[in-house]
Amino acid sequence: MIAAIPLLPLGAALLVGLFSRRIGNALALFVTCLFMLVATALALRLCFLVVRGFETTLVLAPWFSLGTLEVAWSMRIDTLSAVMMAVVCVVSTLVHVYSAGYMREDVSLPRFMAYLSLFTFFMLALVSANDLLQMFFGWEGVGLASYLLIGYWHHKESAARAGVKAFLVNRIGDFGFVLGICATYAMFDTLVFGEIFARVPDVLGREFSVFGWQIEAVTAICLLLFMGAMGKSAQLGLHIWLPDAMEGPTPVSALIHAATMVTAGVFMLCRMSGLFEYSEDALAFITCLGAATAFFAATVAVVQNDLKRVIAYSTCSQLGYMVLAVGLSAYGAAMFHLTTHAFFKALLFLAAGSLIHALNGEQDMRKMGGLRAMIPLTYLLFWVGMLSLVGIPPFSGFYSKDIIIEAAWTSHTLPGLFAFALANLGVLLTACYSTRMLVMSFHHRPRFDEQVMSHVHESPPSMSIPLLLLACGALGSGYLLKDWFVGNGSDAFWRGSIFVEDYHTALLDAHHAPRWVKSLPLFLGVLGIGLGLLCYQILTTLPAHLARFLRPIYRFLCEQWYVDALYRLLFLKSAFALAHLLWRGGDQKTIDALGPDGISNVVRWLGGRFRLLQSGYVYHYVFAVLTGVVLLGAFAVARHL
Amino acid sequence: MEVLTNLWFSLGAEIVLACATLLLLLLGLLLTERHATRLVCYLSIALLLVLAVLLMWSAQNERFSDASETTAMASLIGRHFRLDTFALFCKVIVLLTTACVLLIGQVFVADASVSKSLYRFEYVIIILLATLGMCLMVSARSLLALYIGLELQSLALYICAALQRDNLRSSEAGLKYFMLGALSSALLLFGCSLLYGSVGSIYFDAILAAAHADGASSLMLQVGMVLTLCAIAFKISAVPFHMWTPDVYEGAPSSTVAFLATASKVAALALLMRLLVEAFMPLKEAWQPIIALLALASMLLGALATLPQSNIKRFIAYSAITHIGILLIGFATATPEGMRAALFYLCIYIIMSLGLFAMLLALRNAEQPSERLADLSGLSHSDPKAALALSALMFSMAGLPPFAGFFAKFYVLLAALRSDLTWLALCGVAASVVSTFYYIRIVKVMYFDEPQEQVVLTGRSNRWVLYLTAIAVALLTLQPSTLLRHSEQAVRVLFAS
Amino acid sequence: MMNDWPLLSTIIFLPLLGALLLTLIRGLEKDVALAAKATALWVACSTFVLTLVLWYAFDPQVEGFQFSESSLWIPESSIGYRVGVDGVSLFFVLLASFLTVLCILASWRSIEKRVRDFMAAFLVLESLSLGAFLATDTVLFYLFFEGVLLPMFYIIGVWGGERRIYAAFKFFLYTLLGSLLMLLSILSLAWIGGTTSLSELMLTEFSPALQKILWLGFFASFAVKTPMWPFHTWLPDAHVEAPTAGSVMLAGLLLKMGGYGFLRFCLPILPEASQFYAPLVFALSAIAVVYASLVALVQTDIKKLIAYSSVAHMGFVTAGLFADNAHALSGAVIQMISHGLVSAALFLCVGFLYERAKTRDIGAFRAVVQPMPTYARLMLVFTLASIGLPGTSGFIGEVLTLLGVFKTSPATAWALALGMILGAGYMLHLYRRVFFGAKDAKPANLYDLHMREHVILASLVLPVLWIGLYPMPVLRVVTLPLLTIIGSATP
Amino acid sequence: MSFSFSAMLESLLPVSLTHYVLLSSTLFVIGMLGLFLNRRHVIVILMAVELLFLAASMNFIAFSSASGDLTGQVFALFILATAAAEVTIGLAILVVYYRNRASIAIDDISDLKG
Repeated sequence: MIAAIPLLPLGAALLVGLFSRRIGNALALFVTCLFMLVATALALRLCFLVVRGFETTLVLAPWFSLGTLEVAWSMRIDTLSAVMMAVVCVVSTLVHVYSAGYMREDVSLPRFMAYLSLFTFFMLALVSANDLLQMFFGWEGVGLASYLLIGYWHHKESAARAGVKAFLVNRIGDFGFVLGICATYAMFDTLVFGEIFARVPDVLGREFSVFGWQIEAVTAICLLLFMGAMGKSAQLGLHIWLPDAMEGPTPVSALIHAATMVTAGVFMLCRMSGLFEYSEDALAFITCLGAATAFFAATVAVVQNDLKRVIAYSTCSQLGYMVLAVGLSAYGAAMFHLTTHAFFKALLFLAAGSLIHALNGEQDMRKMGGLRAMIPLTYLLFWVGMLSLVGIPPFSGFYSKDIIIEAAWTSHTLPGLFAFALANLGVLLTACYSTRMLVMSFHHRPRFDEQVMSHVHESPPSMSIPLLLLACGALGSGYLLKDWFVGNGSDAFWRGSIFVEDYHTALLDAHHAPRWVKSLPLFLGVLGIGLGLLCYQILTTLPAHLARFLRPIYRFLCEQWYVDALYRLLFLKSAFALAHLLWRGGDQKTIDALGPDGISNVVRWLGGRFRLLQSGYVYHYVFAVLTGVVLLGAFAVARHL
Repeated sequence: MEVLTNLWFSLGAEIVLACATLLLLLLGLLLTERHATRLVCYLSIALLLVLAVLLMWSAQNERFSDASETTAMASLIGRHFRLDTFALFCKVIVLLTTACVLLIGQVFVADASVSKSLYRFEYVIIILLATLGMCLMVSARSLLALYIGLELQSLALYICAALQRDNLRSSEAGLKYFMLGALSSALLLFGCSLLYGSVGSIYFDAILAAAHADGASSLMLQVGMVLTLCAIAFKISAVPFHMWTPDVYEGAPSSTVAFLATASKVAALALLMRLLVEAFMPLKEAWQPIIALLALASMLLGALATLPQSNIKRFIAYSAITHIGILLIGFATATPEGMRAALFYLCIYIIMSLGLFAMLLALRNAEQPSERLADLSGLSHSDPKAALALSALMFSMAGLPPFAGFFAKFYVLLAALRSDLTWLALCGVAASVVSTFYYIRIVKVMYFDEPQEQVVLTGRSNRWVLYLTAIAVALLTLQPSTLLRHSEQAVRVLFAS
Repeated sequence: MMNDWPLLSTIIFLPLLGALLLTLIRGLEKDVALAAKATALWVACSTFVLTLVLWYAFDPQVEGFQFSESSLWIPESSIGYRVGVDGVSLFFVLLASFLTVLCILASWRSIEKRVRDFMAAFLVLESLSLGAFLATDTVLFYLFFEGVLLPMFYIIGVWGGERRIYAAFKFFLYTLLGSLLMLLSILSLAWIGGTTSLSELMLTEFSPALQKILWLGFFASFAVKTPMWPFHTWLPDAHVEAPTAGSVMLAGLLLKMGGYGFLRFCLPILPEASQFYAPLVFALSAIAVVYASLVALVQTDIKKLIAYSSVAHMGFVTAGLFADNAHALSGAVIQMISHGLVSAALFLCVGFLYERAKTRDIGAFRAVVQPMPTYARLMLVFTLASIGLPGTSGFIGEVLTLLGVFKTSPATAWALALGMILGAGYMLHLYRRVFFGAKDAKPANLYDLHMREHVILASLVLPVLWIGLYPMPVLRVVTLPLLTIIGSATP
Repeated sequence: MSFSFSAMLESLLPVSLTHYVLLSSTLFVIGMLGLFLNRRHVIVILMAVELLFLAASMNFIAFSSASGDLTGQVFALFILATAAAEVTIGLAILVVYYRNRASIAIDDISDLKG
């Protein structure tokens, strides 16, 4: 039964995918949604069982084995994976259903549904993996599904490009991941999670030499693995693909680029907690990078005009919080935020999708406005999502985000304090941009033309029902889950699926953080909302003035801190320039010119010269003969003497 | 009876050949011109074949053994000529080759568009005389015998080269060949005289004994040896004594060139081998580097100078120089193994050359005999089988497996490596890569280039020879050891003395 | 009774007999062409069936060669006709016979002139490459190894593209030079070791100094054939000019002979030298992977791009072969098999596109997915397999290689992993430019795959996914002989 | 009393084997030079060739008489005969050539080259 959870989506994907042109839209929808529903039911039941103490490792089939390397298709069922599976299944099912409405008019709907189901399969394979290689299988698989879905509208040049970009940037992360796997195998002689953790004590203290300098093996492995997580979870430096990925259909953005796939990095870090706990350096690095991401993405989100891009940067920022939490050894908090975020961010995205749907595909917030009255349900749901995102009680985001910020304070480390500062700033900014987004989209007068106006409508039930369900999640999940995930009972809840060193007490201490620490985020959130309302609702000219006044900063933010430009210059341009150089200069002008072509030219030239020796004159011939005789004779004589 | 038998086992084939040649000459004179040529030609082919069969048969005869010539030794002739396994092997090759050359030459000499002066029965007679000289060469055991054989062959060949009387190129080829050939004869004679002077005898065994005794100290002996070797190097066209080769090959009538490039090479190489082993073996230290140098120069110059050629005959000339170079690597090892490899190489080379000449002699472009490489283009269309056969020959010439040419090269290189002549083997490799280039260029011309003119092959017998040689080089791969064993037996006799 | 039947010889020479049979066909040109195609297909299929029988009868538990046939061929030099199959060669044999069938099918329409000659050349090529993989005698191996050049020379030269003559000559002479140097090494092995039998040579100890010299001879040949950087420049030219089926054989089989040669000769016979030169091989492989991947990025000809990708993939193979542990070696072998399938498939894909559009310039294509959705889908699978996506054969090869190489030389593993990024770069870049981008496809006259093409590509998808999802049947068979090569009892 | 011119000569000018060899070598060298310094007529080449043969014959005879072995002299006779044949053939070819080319200048005999 457990195996059915990932296999059902796979079956749906294969069924619908292979016969996508013969199967009708309705049947495709029916099959995928039904399979997903069953899978979700199973996953929830499993989750329930696991909470009650069930744990197992299920070997479905061998994959390959060679010596000590044994890799099997297997499922590691513990709290971590069960929670993840439940989240993935629930969100995925809702997105499946939502797509039925959203993509109704698309001609190749079966293909889309197949991709969605395929994605779900890979994601489930990832989270239920019992070893690094299967995890990598899922990891790359979701990357593939993401590539396919971003580029789903392949006639759009930008969509196709964004798909490739997403895949490639993820590959850069995978570069680290693969090497991390290799290093793990070299050090631990196994890739199975349990065995790795068991052998950590033996490996502690051993060192790698990387290009000359020594680095502690565990730290090296952790950093390499984290590089993979950076790619997938869009951390600063490898985040550049995420905003572009918004080229894909909105349900895709909700499912993949908000709720599930991007959190795979965080999940992996939690899964590997048994290893990361042993490397203070790696954890410190993770904390700093997470905090930086949280702050950076929030700043950029403030100036974006594309609705989905704002949410995308917001996702990026929230992922920063989760990673930061991992760096603080607050894995429970990370998973908590992951779960709540899955609900409210999916909600936000789908609501945004509903809005975009209503506006016939318009995504630019400058061309929206005044929708409050026209689509009130969406407006309401947007509020729910937004408040949850900002972290206003009793919405779920409040619980999960606050605990992270508190843990940052109670860790009492330098990276922790750094993270605390940036996270709080992030909260302020989050509130600002969320308000800005809401106001620009729904308030004021409409800024679109009549033709669009006539088209504006509330979404069909297939879209609004998932939205309502998600809204419930966004409302309730925080309060309901907080005791299990981060509360006093969390140890019993996680039961070894998460490992925390005894001296990493940040999360435990977080409950006893000073009162000002506890209330600071909330205060900042409210302040941010106020600021947002002030700038965009009341003094509408203020932002423009500010932008003019702080022009360099504005430009800096608009260009996303020039990270993209830097990448283009550093990697893309230089790689192509280098490639041209190697091809024309290396292959053609050097290797060929000195190698085969060069030699054959020399030989031919020599041949031509030798041919001239044959002058046709007898006395030249005689001379050659005599030269030979004299030389050989002289040789004999010289030898004789 | 005893005398006759002894005679047969020393010089019998030559005597029969000489008598028969004279009879054929008479016959030719008696008949009218038109019939004479054809008849004489077929009769001589038959004669050569019969002689070859007789020789092969006598190798099976119990009276024939390499030791049995102790009786023949006693006779005067026996001191000068010897029919041992080696001589027998080479003689059979010479006779068969000549027969084949006569056969495939028919279509060329009889072609009215070539020259009226070629199609005469004297042409056959002269070839037979040259063959006689070659037979003498391979059995020669004294300097005099060597000289007589060589001269008989050369004089006949001079005439052959200039045989196309009304053709300027032919006569120029003849003249050049004569002038340089005379020079080489003179070198040979002077060398022989020095050898005679230092040894006091003209017999190989005496030279061997003298060289054994004080060879290293006698300057005259060594200079004589060098001069003799130079003269023979001229005959086998090793660089730098090769200069006549391209010009003569190009100018002389193709039928002559076929003879020149095959039978005469066998005889000269056999002579060289016998001389080196039976007379100069103790001077190994002296001649080994000389032969190695000749090999090196021949391989490199041959390989390089072939590249720009556009005339098939000139092309063959230079490629022959390359082959001789590789073959001489075997000589340079001075071991039975190397000599065996060289002999093996020679046999395969002859087979390949015969096929090539069978094609060349039959090649007609717009009814005219063709010599341009470019004319081969389109042969794969007009005559796919011949093109296939020719490309097999070319691959074999290039020494590519699975053709016999590969094994030829294989054993030469093996012998070189065993004798620590790795540098020579490496040069051989370089040369064969370059030479492969121009062999496969012929394949390219036949198959890849757009056909420009309509070329055809005439003559059924030539076609058959072409096919047979191609099949031979392809099938020899299956069973190379028979030929290898015979070469080994032949060479072993030389080293036994 | 079946046990006495010389199965391997039958497999080797059946295609050759078929080729001879083809030359006997008489009649009108059109009839001859059809008959030749049919005959060739039948012969190739029967050979394939025979190799399947071989696989079935093969016992993976047995160490050493099976189905061995041995008879003295040239007793003077103790050269024998010795053939045998072990776990490694088994899959190359399967690959060879399988690809030949596909090639003949793929050339059904695209070859119009001299169909009979083409088919004969293909059968000869199959015969020789089967021989090379099955030979257990150094000289016999050499014979087949170099013999392969001849049919390939014709295939490129006669049925090739514009610059076919340059490409054919470059291919021929370059590889010939390498092989001749190898011949010298083989000869030296023969006279120093006193035998040409592979299994006897493996037991012979050669002095390290000698090994180092001989190794270079082998290296010259295999490095060119594989090809390793900087001996790779013949490959793009040869691929671009060769007809589709020729490219398939070139990439699927001929390149493998290089890796196979390293595996058969350098590692078991000259172990000390292999150890000694391993850093050199690592360096060249690392350069090859990065260099070729970069160069592939800027290619404008699809075939050339895939050709460069082959160089990069073979860089994985060479690095894996010399990493001296079971993982890397098995990885390298699987990578070879996988590359044989995947690059073959990619070349077939390009060929199908070329048949329709008569161009291979990437710029000439746009949004091909619209007229050719099935094609796009299949090509995507192979593109992903080429990238090494988990679940495809490419992943198993690459990851095993990486795991092994990392243990021996982490720096090389870094370069290889970098190659994985770049690989995704050029392949997806290609895929996007050709298949995506606009509503209207360019060029206009495209149509989707028809049945024959569909079957060809689909039959390649199966093994690619099969090896990717459950490689054990291959891995298990391959590992045993590899362990003997590195001289350890357990992986 | 018998008068012997040769004996007188010998007493005046003692001639040893070395002298003969020297003489023949000189002849040989002259012949060689004649071959490739001469760039005008083929006839001169024929003469030079004769000179070379002469040098060899002289060597044979000298060695023969010095060692008392008759073979050398027989050899010389053979040389005489073949040299005659050789020159005959040479002249014949020359005549043929002259008919075709109307010249026997050595510089003209260079149509075949390359």
